[in-house]
Amino acid sequence: MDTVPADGLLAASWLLIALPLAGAAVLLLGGRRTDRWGHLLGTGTVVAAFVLGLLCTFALDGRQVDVDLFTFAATGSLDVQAGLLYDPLSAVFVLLITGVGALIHVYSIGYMAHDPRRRRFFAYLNLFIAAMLLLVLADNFVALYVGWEGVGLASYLLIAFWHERPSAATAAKKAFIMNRVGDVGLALAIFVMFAQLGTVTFEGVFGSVGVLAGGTVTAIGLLLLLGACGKSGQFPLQAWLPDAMEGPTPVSALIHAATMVTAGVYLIARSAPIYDQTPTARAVVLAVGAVTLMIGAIAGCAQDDIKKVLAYSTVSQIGYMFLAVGLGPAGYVAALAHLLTHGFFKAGLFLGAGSVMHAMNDSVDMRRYGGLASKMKVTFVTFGLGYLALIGFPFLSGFYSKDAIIEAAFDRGDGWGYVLGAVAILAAGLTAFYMTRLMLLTFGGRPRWEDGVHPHESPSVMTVPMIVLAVGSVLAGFLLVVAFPLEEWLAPVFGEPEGAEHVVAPLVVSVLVTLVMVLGAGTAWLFVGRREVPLTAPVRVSPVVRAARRALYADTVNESLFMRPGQWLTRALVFVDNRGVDGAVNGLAATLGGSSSRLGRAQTGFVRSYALSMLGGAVVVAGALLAVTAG
Amino acid sequence: MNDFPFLLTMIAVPAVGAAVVAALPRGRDVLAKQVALGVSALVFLLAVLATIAFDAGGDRFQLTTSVSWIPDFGVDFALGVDGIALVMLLLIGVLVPVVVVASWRDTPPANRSMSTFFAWLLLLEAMMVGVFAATDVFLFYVFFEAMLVPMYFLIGSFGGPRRQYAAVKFFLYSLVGGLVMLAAVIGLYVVSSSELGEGTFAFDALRQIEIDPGVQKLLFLGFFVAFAIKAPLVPFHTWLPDSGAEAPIGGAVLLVGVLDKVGTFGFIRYCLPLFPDASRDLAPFVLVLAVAGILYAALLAMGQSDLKRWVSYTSIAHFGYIALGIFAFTTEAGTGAVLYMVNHGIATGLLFLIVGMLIARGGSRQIADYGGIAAQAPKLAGAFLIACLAALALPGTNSFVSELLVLIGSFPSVPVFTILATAGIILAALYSLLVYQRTMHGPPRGVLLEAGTGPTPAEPVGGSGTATVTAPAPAAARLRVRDLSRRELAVAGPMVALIIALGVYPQPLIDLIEPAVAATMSDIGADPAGVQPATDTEGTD
Amino acid sequence: MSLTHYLVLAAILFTIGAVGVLVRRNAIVVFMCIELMLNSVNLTLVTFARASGTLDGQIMAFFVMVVAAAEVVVGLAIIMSIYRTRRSASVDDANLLKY
Amino acid sequence: MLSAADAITAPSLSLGALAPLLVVFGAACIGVLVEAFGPRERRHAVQVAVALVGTVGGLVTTLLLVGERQVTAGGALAVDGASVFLMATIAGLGALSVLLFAERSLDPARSAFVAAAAVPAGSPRDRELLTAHRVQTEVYPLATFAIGGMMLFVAANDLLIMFVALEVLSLPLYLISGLARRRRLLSQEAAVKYFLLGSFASAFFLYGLALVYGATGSVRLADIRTASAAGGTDVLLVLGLGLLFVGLMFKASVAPFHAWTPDVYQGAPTPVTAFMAACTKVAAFGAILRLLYVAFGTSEWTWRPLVYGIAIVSMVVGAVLGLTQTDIKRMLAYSSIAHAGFLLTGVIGYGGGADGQGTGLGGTMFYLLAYGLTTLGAFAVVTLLRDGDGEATHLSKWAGLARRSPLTAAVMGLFLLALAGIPLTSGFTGKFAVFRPAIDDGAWPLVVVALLASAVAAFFYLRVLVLMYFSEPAADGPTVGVPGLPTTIVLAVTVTATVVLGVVPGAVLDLAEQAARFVG
Repeated sequence: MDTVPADGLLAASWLLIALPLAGAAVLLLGGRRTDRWGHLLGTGTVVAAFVLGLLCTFALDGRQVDVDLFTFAATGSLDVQAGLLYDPLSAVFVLLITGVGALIHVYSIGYMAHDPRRRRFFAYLNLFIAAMLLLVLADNFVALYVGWEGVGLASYLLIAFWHERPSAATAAKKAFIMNRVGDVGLALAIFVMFAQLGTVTFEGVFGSVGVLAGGTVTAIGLLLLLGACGKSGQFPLQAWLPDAMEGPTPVSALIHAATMVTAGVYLIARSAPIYDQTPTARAVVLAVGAVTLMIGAIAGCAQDDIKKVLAYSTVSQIGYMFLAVGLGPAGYVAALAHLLTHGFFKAGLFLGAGSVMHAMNDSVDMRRYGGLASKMKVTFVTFGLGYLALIGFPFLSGFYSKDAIIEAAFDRGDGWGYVLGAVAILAAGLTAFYMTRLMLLTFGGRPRWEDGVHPHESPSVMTVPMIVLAVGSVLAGFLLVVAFPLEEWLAPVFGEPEGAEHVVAPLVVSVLVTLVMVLGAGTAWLFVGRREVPLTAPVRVSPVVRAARRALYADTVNESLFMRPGQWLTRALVFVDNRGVDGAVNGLAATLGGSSSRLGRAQTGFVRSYALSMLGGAVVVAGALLAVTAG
Repeated sequence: MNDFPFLLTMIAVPAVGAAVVAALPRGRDVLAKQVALGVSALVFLLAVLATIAFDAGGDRFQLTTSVSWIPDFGVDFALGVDGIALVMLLLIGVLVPVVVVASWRDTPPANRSMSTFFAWLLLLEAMMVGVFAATDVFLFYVFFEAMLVPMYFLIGSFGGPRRQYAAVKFFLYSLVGGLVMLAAVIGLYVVSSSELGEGTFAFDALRQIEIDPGVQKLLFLGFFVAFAIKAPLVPFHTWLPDSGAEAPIGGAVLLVGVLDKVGTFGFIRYCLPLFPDASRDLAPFVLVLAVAGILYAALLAMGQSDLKRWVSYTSIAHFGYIALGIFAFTTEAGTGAVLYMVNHGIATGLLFLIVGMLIARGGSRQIADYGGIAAQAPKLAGAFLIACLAALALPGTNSFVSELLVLIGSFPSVPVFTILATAGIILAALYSLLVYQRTMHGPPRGVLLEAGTGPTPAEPVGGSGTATVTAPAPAAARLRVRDLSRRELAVAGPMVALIIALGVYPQPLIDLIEPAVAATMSDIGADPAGVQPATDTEGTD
Repeated sequence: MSLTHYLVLAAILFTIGAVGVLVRRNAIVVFMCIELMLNSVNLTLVTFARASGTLDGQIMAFFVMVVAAAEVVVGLAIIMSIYRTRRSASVDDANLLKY
Repeated sequence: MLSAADAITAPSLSLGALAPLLVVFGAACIGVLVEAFGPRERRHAVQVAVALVGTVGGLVTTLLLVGERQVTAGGALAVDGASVFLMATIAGLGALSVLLFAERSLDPARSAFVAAAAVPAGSPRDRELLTAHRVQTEVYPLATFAIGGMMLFVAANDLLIMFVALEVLSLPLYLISGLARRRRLLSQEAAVKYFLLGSFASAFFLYGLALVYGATGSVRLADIRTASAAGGTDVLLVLGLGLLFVGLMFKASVAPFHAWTPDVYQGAPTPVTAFMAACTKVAAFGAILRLLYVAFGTSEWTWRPLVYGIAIVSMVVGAVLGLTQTDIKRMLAYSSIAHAGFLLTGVIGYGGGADGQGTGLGGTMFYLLAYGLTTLGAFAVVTLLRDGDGEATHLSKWAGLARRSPLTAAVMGLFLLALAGIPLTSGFTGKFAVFRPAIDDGAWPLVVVALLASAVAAFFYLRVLVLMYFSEPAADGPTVGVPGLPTTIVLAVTVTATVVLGVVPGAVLDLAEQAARFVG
């Protein structure tokens, strides 16, 4: 990896982070004064950042540019610089983050219009954008870690935005804690790098990682993976992501669908030089991806909360991306392509869901939806396009990106390749099932609305972003895979694409996937399309469904394995500390006091007993002296 | 201006100020406050000037002053600072004025006058400056013990309901430690007199002499016990929750922010350079205490139902990190540990101050008595959140930098302990956010609830922190809580600013600290240049 | 009779005196026992003087007698005053001060 | 057998060296004459004047002897650094005690001493005398005799003189501890106990003297030294040492010979208690040091373990028993027992220096001075708190004193911190001065024990502080008397000394170290 110092416009790329950060600062410190125009400022900074990002990207032309800012912390042999690395990979992310981010800011103007705390909402969004950009622009692991936890904070603040709701507050805490578990992995990975290589910069680490022993590299890989799992809601740390839907819907769209949760993919892709050294770690990545994408898909099938369905679908889609990066060089580009397309259509879907909830008085229960197609045409169309893109309808974006991943899986050639491919295809079917179910429940059938609900189309400030994203989700795949191949753009990072000979012909894969998709969609129609939808979830259902509803008991496991024992341990320790440690000290004091009063009894007040004690003492003294001299 | 006796002035000014304030007639509390504020501000100014006069690249000890004090004992009244002591003086300079302002509206207990409070406060400041600035072990010891008296009166006269118990406990714990240390101090003197012909207490002279390993162990333990009680390390810690809980907020801030740092300061200033062999031999034992403390105290913090006890336990956990950094024997970790001492002073200081403001509003120390405050007091909640984030060492706050340096510097030398300590950051997140959620989030409830608008506050569940959350109040429920006043903003604002500033650009402090730490490392025979990459192709871990 | 006998006798007397202090209640008697101890010392001194053939010991005995006489004066005064108040010379009655 | 051939040769007497003793004893004799012939109404003033002149004169004449090193009066008296320092200390503390005796404005009846000791307590006459302003003044000559005896005690270079001095200092003390004006029963009881046990102890001392004489054929310390150097294991000699030691430790109130201390300290008139606590301790330890270092210095190994053990016992007993006391005088008594233990720690630090140079001697003497002044001051404060029947010595009465009279509380607080050995007070310097030689001599375990003991002891000093400062005043609290000039002087001197010896002890330490010499 050979970088060149920044020049011209790129030297100012730190403004990308500074702009939204400044926005956040102004909004938070400005107080009520900024209430009237706060949201405009917030949106403005992000739009500006997007424009700047575009210009920087054009100015890049395949170089890897290093921007040195200032010394963050240097002591001993440790030297942490605050520096940015602007290369094709980060450029892609910058555009995704600022682009989708800008759209969602616009959308939020409408969505949060009536919230008394809208100003703070935009402040937090800006904070997130800044942190996320730092995450993808950092040129060393510590700076990346700073952004990494920064987005965690933003996510915490936004999930808990309606903190009067205990559920929201708890979800936010849960998200932060489970992310912290991942962060420990990332931190330890950084420590190992420093201990072994004496540096934490991408350039330094990737340059010298080759000299390390296999075991060490694998350890680094696995620790990084732990971090990635935490941030991206991958198994075994996936449980927080669905709960995170407690946040306002734009947040779900931006943070918990399009950008932050894909940071894990970015981390692994960015650390490609490390993973290239360690097949073991890659295999684990594969496994995690495969397992997660199944868990997500299965859980998604049984949810009645529209946002929960989309959340599990996100879990599952990111599982695809992990699977892809797990495949190594063959998969990185595919993963990133899917990451981008997913960014478009999943953001679009969430915005659509938000629009629907707006219409339904913020109800998220799909069993009380139905027949909205006619009432909310724009939402229906945009949502529909996003849906098609997601399930991989031919020639929409999902079709290209997902197929690429499945092909890559097969291209492993070995048995595992087939297994993974099969899993991926099966999950594609499930995806089609639960998304179709969602569509039918929401837009199809006849209304099952609660009283006093009068659906209406959302204002244009909300619909426009939805339309843009819908267009994106239709075209992105074609553009990225066929028109302007992402492979070539990313070549400076992942090396020139070598035309891998396919084990299974792409056409076969595509046909197979499409068939499975149709099958899944059809099944969904059989289940919900034809019959009457009960207003409350049926109780007497098969264990499979029950398990799916409980998301395969992830929370149950966490609670019984960590939470309860933890609480028990805490209580026990509090007891130990008060009674044991402190009790020992107070006990000592008490003992002294007791012996004092007991000894005091010897002071009887009788002259003759005093005389006796003296005589005794004299005898002892004489005896002692004689003993010493004698022996 | 290098020859200006900064340190002497920094001791004399608050001492005189204390005398003046104490001499003020009863009822002149306002004047007392103003004098106290002026004096502490002056000390801050002096600290800043001293920092300017200090040359980071220069001699180990600078701004030195020395006059013979007790010739028969070979004791000099010798003052001087290296980077480590200097940053602590800066911390004192910052915290005391803040504390004065924070205590501005405090009302003293029955027939006590606030002027007494401020007199003790200033005297305490003088002692604290002395203890960090002393370069003569005897002088250090004298300040170390004398420091107890003002704090004893601060807790005992102005503290909470169980202040008598807390004050005596604090005093006796520290005194026991101090007396054991006294034995070691005398022992050190005797050794020096046998080594150098005539005994001395001068730190620089003592640093040179070779001490027999066995004796070193004994002397090390003598010092260590005192510092471990002061710091405090588990299991010598149980006095801190009591003192922290009962002390007035101002006292608590200085107690945890500065006083306890004398312990960790003692580790790196005295234990390591004076007894290098013993330090190396006994390091594992210390590290066990440190890491055990990190996890144990963190879990205990989660179990607290009392806000001030909670803060105290979080501090105990943080002291574990500092000790880890010091006894990892690398420049990075050592620098991190010293930086941690400063940052922790600021972060926990803010935490205590905010908690104090909360208690001032609700009149209760029980976590369970508060809830849903963020909705109505966003500034208060925001400051509290920042304090909590600093407590869990979130990047962007000052604590992150120090924690990173400590951990990344310790990992190469003591990987296992570091891994355990790193796991501690999960617990840190837990105990911080748990309390933040309980007090700030959720529906309005607790003692601040406006009469009739909601249910009565939950009775706090003793010991176990699982406070019974009251049923959400009806929508009409509102809290009787005003947001931060101008004065309170003047208290919290600077602290928040420092937390962010030092979190983004800590390098200046690091540059101050590193040379002293590097010197210490060479004293104990570690490579002052820092960790050398292992790059072993055999694959460690 | 060898000198040792005198020394032993003196030791016995001393012990008797000491034991007397422990067992007798009447302050006067206790005091007399103490006097007995002093006189046993006198015997010892004189014996040793005899043994070493110098006069010092015997002179010392005189010193002791004088001191003992002074002690008697002071002691009887004190005992007298307390006896007048309490109408009892038993040392066991005087134990208001204890613990 | 004395033959006419030997003419009597008068021993050489250096009057200069004897001057202090002559002055003090002279003053005492004059006092007796005044008592006998002086007109009653002016007697008090005169007696005070005489006693002060005597003690101060003794102090001055002692200071004139600085630097003297000689044995005089036929080897009976040693005038050396140590004895000069200690004699000066005793004379000074004695003068202060006399001032305490002379306080007239605290007790409504204008004196702490009974009007007529002969009148039975509780009798109608006694009750009427109680309020009468009549005072009796025999306490002054008695005290002066005691002071003289103490000075002689520390200068005695000869066991017999030591014994005589012991009696001269004890007998007056027995008497004056029975002279309390109020609570006379307690006072008399204290006198009886002190007298019986004291004479019991001196009987031991005397028997020890006899045995040593038998073993060495002499009672001169120098001769004993040579003898013990030769035959350190001679049973008679060792037994003698033991018994002598018992007698001295009784006076120094070292456990297990301390039993009398709490009772007598509590019962005696507070000024007398102060006098005993300060001066008797100095005298007793002066004698112990001289006996152990000069007479038995060469056979240190015989007594070292014993002193080691007894020091620990004394510290522990004093510290632990003090914890549960409810009477401040009793509490201070136990504290003095603990301090005796700390002093023995200094005695342990005998580096084997023949004439006491470079040993614990200097430190111990400094400790004696510091402790004497502090404890004297503490008892002086005790005399200030009064309620219906005299002094309010029960601790509960001290609650909230800081609120009633901040100055009194502050002064008492200072003394308590000094007794606890907190730095910047004389107590800390003293502790350091005695612990250093001990550690130097390898006795660091003893020092650690001592430090832990002082931590325990600190608890009961703290308890008083807590009462005075952190507790609310009791409703029926005592009144804080306004001290007259004498007590004020005492308090001023002791407070100043406590602070000065804590903050800038250099000069005095130097003095003590210079003075730390014995003539062998």
